Amino acid sequence: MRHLDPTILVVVLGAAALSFAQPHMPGWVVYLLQIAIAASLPALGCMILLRSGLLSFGQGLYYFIGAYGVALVHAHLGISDAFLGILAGAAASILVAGLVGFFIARYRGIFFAMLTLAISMVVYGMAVKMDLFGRSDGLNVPRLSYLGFTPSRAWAQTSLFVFCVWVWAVFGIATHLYLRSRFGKLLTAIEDNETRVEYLGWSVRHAVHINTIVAAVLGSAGGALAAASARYADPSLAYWTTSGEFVFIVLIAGQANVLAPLFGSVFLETLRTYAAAFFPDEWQLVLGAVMLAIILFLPKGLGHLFALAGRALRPRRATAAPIEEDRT
Amino acid sequence: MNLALIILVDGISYAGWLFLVGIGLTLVFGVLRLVNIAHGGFYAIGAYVAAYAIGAAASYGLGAGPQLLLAFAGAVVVGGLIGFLVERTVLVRLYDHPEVLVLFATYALFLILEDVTKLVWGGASLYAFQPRNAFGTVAIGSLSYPVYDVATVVIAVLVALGTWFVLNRTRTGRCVTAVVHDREMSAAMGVNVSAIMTGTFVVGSMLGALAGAVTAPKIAVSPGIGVEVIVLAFAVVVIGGLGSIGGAVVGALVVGLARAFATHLFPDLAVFAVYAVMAVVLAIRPYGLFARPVARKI
Amino acid sequence: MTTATHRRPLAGLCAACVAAAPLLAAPAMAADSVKIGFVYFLSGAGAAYGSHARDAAALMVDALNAGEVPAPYDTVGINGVEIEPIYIDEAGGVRKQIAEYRRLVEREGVDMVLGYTSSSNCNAIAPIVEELETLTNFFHCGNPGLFEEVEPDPHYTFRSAPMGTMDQVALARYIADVYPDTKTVSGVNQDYSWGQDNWAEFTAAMDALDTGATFKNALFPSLGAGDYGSEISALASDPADITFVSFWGGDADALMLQSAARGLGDSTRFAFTLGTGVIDGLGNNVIEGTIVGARGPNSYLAKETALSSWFADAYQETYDRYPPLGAYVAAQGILAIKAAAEKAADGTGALPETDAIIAALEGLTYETVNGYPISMALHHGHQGISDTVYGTYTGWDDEANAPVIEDVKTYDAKCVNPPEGVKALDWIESGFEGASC
Amino acid sequence: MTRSRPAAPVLECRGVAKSFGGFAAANAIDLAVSEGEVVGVIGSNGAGKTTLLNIVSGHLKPTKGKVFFRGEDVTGVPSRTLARKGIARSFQVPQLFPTLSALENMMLALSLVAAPRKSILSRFDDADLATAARDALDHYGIADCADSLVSELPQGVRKLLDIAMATSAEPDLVLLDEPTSGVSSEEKSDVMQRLADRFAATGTTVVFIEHDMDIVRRYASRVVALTDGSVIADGPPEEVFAHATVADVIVGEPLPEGDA
Repeated sequence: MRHLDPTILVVVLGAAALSFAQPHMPGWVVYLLQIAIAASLPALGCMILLRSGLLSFGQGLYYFIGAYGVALVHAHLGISDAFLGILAGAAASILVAGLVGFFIARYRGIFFAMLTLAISMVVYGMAVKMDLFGRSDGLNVPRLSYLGFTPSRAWAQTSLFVFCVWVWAVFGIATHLYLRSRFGKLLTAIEDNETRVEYLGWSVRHAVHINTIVAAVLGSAGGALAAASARYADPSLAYWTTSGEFVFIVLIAGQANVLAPLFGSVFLETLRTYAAAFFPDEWQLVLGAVMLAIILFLPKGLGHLFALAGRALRPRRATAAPIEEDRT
Repeated sequence: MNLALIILVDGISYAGWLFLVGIGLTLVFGVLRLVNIAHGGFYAIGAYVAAYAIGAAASYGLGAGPQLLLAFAGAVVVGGLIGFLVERTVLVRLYDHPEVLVLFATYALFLILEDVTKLVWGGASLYAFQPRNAFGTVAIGSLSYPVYDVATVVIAVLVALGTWFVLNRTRTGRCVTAVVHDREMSAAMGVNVSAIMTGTFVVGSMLGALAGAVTAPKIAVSPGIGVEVIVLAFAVVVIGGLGSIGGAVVGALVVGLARAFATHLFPDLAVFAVYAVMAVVLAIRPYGLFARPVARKI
Repeated sequence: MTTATHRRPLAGLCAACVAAAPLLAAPAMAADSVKIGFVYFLSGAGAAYGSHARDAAALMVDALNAGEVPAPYDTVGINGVEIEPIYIDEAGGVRKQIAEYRRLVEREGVDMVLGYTSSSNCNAIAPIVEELETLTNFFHCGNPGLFEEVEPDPHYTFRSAPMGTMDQVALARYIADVYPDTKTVSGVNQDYSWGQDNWAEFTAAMDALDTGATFKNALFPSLGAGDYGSEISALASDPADITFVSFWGGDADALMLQSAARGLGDSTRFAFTLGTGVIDGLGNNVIEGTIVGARGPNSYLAKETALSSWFADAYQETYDRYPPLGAYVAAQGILAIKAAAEKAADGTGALPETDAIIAALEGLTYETVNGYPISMALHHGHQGISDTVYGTYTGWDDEANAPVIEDVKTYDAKCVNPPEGVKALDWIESGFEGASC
Repeated sequence: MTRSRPAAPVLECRGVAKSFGGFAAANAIDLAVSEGEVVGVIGSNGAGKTTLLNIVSGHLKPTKGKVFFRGEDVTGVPSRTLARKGIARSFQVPQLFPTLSALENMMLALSLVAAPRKSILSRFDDADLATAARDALDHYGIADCADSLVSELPQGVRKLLDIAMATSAEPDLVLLDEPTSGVSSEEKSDVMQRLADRFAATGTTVVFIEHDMDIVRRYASRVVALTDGSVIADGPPEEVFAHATVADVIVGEPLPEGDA
């Protein structure tokens, strides 16, 4: 109450700045940012699961659900509303994660990773078979409308970009509040000592279950944005490499703050696009080499660079801003 | 020939291959606690080296047997060398870090190895099928199977027995088992943990390359062959229990039989079968069929 | 990369740097060249196929720029304007492909894009093509759904490659013509949309032709499965007269190899819709008696003309091998654009406006490197059709060092492609209403 | 929340037994603890003391028998539910959150077990919560260590913090597993005195396991002696210590190593 939370301030100002900057950005950059924003949400889901020490290799499942939320609401109800699409995906992912959570909430470590991977691969295996999901060819997504407002073709990209940015802002701020709440601290405490958490009157399993659902909703929101941006949804969204990418985004950027996955995601998309442009035959090699370099030389992620820079600046600012509640 | 027998034979034949593909992965996990995604890269390198060696040997007029020996030896040597380099230059710096970092390091290595094989051998397919065809076929029931495929199962059994023998009947093997059990304690007891870890990774890489070499004569060796293998190998060792040799045998049999069963009776579900079995096994036995659960501390 | 020589690892890397160099500079619009983005699979399983396509594209670009291609393509470049190629890898998933496409158009400022093999990439890119208003020719994906459902009203989107439907229908007709005693048919197809659709079209075509054939095994191994032991056992223990296969790339080679080793050729006759690709890799190890197609009348099924002979010779000379079918379709994609642009230019010496090229391309019939002209006859002139050819591989001619393909049958384009305005599968199920054979 | 019914004892175990495989860790234990009692549980290693505590605190389900808390059957009820009903527990090895500071540990305890459930989404980083946590630490005299990371704290402070967290919701029944183990002998009586003062002030019922017989003698109002999973003596300290077997087997035994 005393101070405005710096993270919230940065998110709101950043979203506003990006919204106004959009008309001055080339289309391919806009698309790249949209895809990065979309991918950062399931990565944020990975991050909040990692707060409890849980590594999910199945966030792609919710990316898939979110994307198909938009695609199927259009294909079967004829509605192309962005908000409704997001809500449909979120509702479906709450349902799925609610069920899946009963199975996975008792798993830890590599077994949590394996089971989430297996479940999402089962869904992938089904989706490539089912006409409902367009099989491996996927489904196309139309230009979206926003609560009855249908932007003209010239404004479609701007509208979608602004929508993506502010959806991220809402989910980013919500997640920030979630993580700085007592429940957020409880999640961190689970990795530290499950026994003590249980003796403090809270069920670790329920907490993990709830957190799984929250992460699922984040994943599905990202999926909806990805489908709206690419105007396409296909089963590869649930493939294990997609899920792996989300974890990697968190590794790149660290877990200090909800903004970290966004930076990680933008970095990864930029890296991929330049690697593909400069080395059409060897872009995977370049991508792999940079990944490896980050892991070897910045094991705490690129976010650690910010932390190091911040530490270097701190002595000069005697009256520092309120302490960040999220610890690295 | 009745269907059950056909499914059994197909399942076992496929299981032999799956075991060869999975054994290196499970060995490395057991000792290094590391899910090695680069395993698929070693598989591909093994296949390429073998295809190249078979071509080279054939051009010198060597027969099918020497061609294969040269191919397997070449793949194992190259795989081992690259494994050694990778462990010494990359992995060794990461053992203090969280497991997931090492996992992604191996993923990065996989991407690099993929493109390196493409740079060395180009995008077009290589072929090395002559030695497989040279051995002819054998009839099992009413169907004929290549002798080479039967031999693959034999190689898988030999590798399984060999691994078992080394781990259980030799001094080195006992050191490895000790490291698996408790790394710190083994170090305290004078086991050279670092050497054991390097050695295991090298052996794991060799086994991955060997699996590729054994497969090379059955396929068109082309880009991307390592990707599918990762997921399959993964499923096999997870079902059996990560780090358990016996588990890899059982996992290979379960997946092999499931696939053969699905192909013959529910061909639409063949792809899906592997992941479904994996999910069901994990949901019932989180640690896989064979690995012991780690005791939870209080 | 502009010199079409053998690609060596390091040479490739350097060439990549050189090709990328203009990217570092501000994207300049050079009026004295036509910038074309070429998108082929350069990594992953598709590379076994895409690498040939890129080789052919590089060869064609060099030859066109040098004015070495025979008539009717003997002008330099495209209507006298040199082609400046940019190569892009099609691997990496649809969201990456859209990013790459946007970068090609919005950053590199390409005049047109040629490429895309995967039907999911074509489906995903098509709406973006119309949005970015850049002429794009899908050189090879073959799913009828592209114009039937995804982009029913195309303007900038073209597909010079005939649909896959043609392969299935022609094969069914070929079986009815050449192997009329066929009583039973099985199928092995990769487990994704392409394989599933091909099997559906083929079985529908067999039914529509009243062949009386019944269907046995319909197997769907995963892409890149590598081992087909169970599938071969299933096929061998209950053999059908004909076994339909729509595999491509390394999977097709592996299935053929493993089937040959187990003598499956004795109990069933294979029909590979992309069979010439298997011959490319395996030569005389292909099972004799296998029915082969080439995604159109390409490769060994091409007709000898001055243009087709030039292409086969030039490819052989540059890459030391007979051109695989991927090479043919890549070359075709470029010729479609060249023919349209030169028609639109009508004698003037510059690159016409995009809309003029589009107008010329709609409904255009142009000569191709396989000797069979392609007509942009369907979907308001945006979808190509051509005659097609099937044959039966009967052995290897050591003297000519070439496969012997007998019982070669040619089917008229209008006999194996649906008429305008009718969906492919509906057309087959209607008993080929309106087909002229 | 739970209305006290004076008729029923705070804790009652009826025939509680637990076996692991073939080994009987607890054998038909009967025990009733009344409001305000401070019960010391003694016994040699493996006598079943911690098993008893694990059963009462809901960590283990008894093989046989029943546990009642204020007359309510709580057999097999999980520890988290018991914690909310008013049974708190500390551990032989302190169960803390090692990556957090002592203050944050306490804040977390307060926000989890002591605060109403609906406040879980309110801000953790809150001045009032921090003040309350500081006060709670102060009750046990460890407020000075508030800002140190748990991993940097001496063992005695850790034990106190463990107990402070367990008791943050002012429970009706406190179970302490060897509150002074690992604490240096100089600190021991200091730690026990703080605890005794604190529990006397709140009138809390306490059951504690202890190896140091001097401490038991000084602070327990009643002593229960276990051998081989059974109660062999139960009564005022002097009476129990006079019991022949207790004197021979338990008191005569030197303190286990590492406990000093």
